[in-house]
Amino acid sequence: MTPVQKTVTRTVVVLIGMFFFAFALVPLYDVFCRVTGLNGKAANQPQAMSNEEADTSRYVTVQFITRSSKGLPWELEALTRQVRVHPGQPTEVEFAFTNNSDDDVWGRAVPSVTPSEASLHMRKLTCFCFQEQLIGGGERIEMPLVFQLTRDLPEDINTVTLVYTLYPVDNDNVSQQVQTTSLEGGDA
Amino acid sequence: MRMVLAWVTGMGAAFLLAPAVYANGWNMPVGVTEISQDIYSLHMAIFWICVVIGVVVFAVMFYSLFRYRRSQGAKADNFHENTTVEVLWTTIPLLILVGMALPATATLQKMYDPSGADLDVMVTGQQWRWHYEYLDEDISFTSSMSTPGTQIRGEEERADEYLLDVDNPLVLPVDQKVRFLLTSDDVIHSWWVPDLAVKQDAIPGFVNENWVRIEEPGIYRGQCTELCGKDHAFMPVVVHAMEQDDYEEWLADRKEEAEAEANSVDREWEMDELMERGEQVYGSVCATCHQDDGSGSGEFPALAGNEEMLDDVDWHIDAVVNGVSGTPMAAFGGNLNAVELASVITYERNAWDNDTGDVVQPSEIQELLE
Amino acid sequence: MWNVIKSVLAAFFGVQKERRRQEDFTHGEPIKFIVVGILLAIVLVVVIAMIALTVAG
Amino acid sequence: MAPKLPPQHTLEQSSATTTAGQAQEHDHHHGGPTGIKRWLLTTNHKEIGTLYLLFSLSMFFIGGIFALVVRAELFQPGLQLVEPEFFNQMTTMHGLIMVFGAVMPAFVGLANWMIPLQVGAPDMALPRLNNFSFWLLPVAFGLLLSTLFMPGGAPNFGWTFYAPLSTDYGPPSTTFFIFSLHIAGISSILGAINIIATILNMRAPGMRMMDMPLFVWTWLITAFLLIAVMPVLAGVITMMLMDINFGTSFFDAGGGGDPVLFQHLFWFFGHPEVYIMILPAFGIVSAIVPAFARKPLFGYASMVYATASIAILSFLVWVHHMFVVGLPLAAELFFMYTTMLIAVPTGVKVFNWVTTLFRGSITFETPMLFALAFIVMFTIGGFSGLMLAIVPADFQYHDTYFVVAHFHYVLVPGAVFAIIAGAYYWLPKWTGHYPDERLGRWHFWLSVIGVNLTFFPMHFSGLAGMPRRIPDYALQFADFNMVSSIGGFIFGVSQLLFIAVLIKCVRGGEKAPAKAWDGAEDLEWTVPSPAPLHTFETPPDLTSQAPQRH
Repeated sequence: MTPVQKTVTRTVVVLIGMFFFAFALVPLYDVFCRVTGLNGKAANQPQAMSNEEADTSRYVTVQFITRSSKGLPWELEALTRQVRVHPGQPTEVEFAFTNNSDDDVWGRAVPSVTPSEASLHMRKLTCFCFQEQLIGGGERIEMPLVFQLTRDLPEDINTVTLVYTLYPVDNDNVSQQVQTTSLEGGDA
Repeated sequence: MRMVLAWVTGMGAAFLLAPAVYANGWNMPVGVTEISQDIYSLHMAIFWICVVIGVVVFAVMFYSLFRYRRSQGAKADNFHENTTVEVLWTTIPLLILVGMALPATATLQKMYDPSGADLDVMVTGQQWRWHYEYLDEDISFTSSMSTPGTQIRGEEERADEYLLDVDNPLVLPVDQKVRFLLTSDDVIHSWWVPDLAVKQDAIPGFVNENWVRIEEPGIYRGQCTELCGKDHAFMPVVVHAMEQDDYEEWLADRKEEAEAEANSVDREWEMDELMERGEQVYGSVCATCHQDDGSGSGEFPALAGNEEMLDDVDWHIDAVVNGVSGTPMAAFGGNLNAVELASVITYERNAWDNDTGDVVQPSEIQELLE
Repeated sequence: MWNVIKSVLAAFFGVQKERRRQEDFTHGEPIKFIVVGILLAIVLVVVIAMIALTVAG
Repeated sequence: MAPKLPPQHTLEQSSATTTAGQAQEHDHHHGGPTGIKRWLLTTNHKEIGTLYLLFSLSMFFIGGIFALVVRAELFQPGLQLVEPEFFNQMTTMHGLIMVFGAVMPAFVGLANWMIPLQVGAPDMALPRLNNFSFWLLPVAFGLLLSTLFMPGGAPNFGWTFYAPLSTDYGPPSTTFFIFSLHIAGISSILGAINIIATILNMRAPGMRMMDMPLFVWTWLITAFLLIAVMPVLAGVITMMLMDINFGTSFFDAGGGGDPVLFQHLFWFFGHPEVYIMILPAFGIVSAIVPAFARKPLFGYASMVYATASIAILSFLVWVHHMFVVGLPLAAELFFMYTTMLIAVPTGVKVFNWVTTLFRGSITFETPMLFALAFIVMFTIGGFSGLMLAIVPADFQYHDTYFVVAHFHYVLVPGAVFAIIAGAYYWLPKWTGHYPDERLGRWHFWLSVIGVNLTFFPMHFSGLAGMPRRIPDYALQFADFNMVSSIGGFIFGVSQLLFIAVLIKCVRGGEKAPAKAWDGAEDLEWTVPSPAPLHTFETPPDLTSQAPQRH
């Protein structure tokens, strides 16, 4: 190899590396967000309850906000608008999904936590937000959220807001999901 | 020579003008919150540091240009290195930077104060209006620009608040910590009021937090600052800050109105009433896309003479309440109440020679919403 | 090795005595300078990140 | 950073072998095609350089016309000339064309012309690739401009094309826009590979890295930046393409994606891109200032170090474009500190130029005028950049005209003035004639007045609260905007003088000797003016010479 060829080969290797690095950044960013709580991204997997005693010395207010989106004829309602909890204490709240249309429709609720630092300390044991849901035409379903704020929640945080935004799920994507989620999703 | 003189006069004029400019209110507003005042001081401090550095550097530069002209017989020296000078001009800027970073850090820490708020307001950006929801008060409304198209097209004289006025301003109490939760229904918007020094992106699917404690009653105006499509220039923010008593009075009125409207859902509405209310709602919510005369624009279909809509009342109601997927048409079921929805649908079915004669009653819509 | 680190630090700072620089460019192996440079860049990032995290509490 | 130093003997060997290879090709070339075919198929670095420069000049005017449409609409409040949709297309196309079509190709053109001459090489290392990478550009920008005539119009989401405005809400032409950016990106990448290969392998025997002119140095570092970030841009727009056409949801919250991720990826490319557009300008100014001060550049080594550290820091500051997206305190602080750090090496450069002037023997020919204006106005842009780095203050400045003023100060009297200065400086070498000094001065003064009238008031309108990218504005911004628009037209029209200077200079004028400027020292001034098609076919031997720069 001539020196020029050597240089070119090396540069091209770096180039290709950088192209794939850009794609690698997508999962890396996701992991980074979940580890640091950046962006208020909440976990998308059920977490184990951490066995710690509730810190009865303080209360934290947890607010629940629900938002609908265009293209999904659903309504989501937090049956409890806000609760006051001790850090460490597992709590269950109910949400009601209503499908206002006559057809069965797939959708999902995407969570966001603010302040974003709190998302690290919000453990969800059960949540409808982990997967797509199917709701029959005109049906109303209640689904629980069981969560726990860990005791190491920073002292100065005394309000945590959890927002769920409904999004339609593309029919094409659903067809592959049907076998896996229709059972739990549909009848939950 | 002439060139150097011109430069010197130019730069001199610029520096002399700077204070005049700032006295004439061309500067960043001082604002009405502690944070905005801190930011203003920070801004002025950095500005003057930059001016001083600029004066020193440019003075040396213009002195050299003037003094060492070849036309005046200057002979070039040959030096090209001096470790002492180089160490100095690396170290001194570093120290100045540390000096700037300290107050900036302190202000920033103050802004990230997570302590509890007295009032929570959810701010939702929508193409091209803002939706406000008082979380603890069960009040929500949409705030759209009220400057008429005739002023924009220059057919009418422009008002003082041209482009900066809305139908429903956000009303906030003074001396209370108000927390904003910001999000968006479509693209990224950014909610900004310069006097409050709050600028925060509203991102679809995510929630951002910010807060303000306004010190003086008044009307504060701002605009969306993130490019959000064609009417980006036309989604102003207006905050009306009131004393606590006035705020509570406003709140009570607002609730009463909402209650009255809620109670009126069950009664039979007259066509005229619905048309009147509908025109109002249409102007504030629908007209940015479908135009005042229902003629539509670009990807937004005309409503005047729209057969799909006029032939099928149920389709029309569904489109307004739940949106039309695959199009920019948003779902208004969550934003507008039954009366507003019924009246705007009635209005659309009868305005601009649509004349279907259809009357959609609020009670029908209410049933649908439940 | 210490000399390499000193030279790279000097380069980070942007100032280096002419005589030292001549030495570096006549005797040093470039790869050493590059590796030390990258390592020191990482150290710089970590230091700033630590400061930011400490200040943010 | 420590530069790579190939041992002396391999260096000589390598340049010997490559020149042999080149010579063969040149023989072939002499009997080659003529007329249009000659320009289409040329592999000569000077001809390709000329093509790049002419392409960039035409893009500069097209992008300039778009800017004037914007300024004309903003002359008064209200909507007079264009609809908001078209206004957004104009701001978007202006940004894209100026960044990717005017500034970057101009620097590549200058590199093509001057780097082989400055390092004593007969041509670029990969002449055929060079031809290919140029001809990709007209294709890319032809495609981009054609979107203006497509249904739904051209891209209208700003040159930063934030998702979801560009993905879910973009016009149908977005796919073509992505494709054209891909092609332009490939062109830049190939150009960068070629430049790196030339600089590393084809220097004249005896020229060490630390002997290279600063234009070569800054371009070497720029080329590395291009290699590192253009693939990231390619990745981002590929993800966009997939989101739009193949149902993925990288940037769509509804499908588990994140619109903010788009901004992180974009600015991870975008911030180094900003330096790609300014580092070669530093190199040009560092050549011109010593030449007209007749004194060696002060602090050559620290200039190289400063360029390298700016390049490294440019990878650590991208978040300063997105301070208001909602980030944790620690992130805001980290990126504020790193951004402020960039002021140090940038300041060092300005101090070095000023000190070069000190006790020189200075004359004020047109290239020097533009270079001096660069130093002053780039520094002003640097100051506003420093102000923007202060996070709390940035909350007020962000996305206002203050930002527009800032980046136009670094890009117009910054990058563009440096390119123009470089053109005036090297025109005698390209054409064999001096550019008309009188016209040049007119061009200079009108440009300086135009630029400052256009962009200085933008600081005020921004501070007073005018957001970016709006076709209509509140009444208190009217005066500033009127001044800006008048300035914009003065600047735009005065660039026609530049065309006049170029045509006049090609056709005739005062004959220039090989060393056209008496203070100019680099290798390009040892070949005749105009530079013959083939230069340095026998590389100049610099081993015996005393080191050039110390």
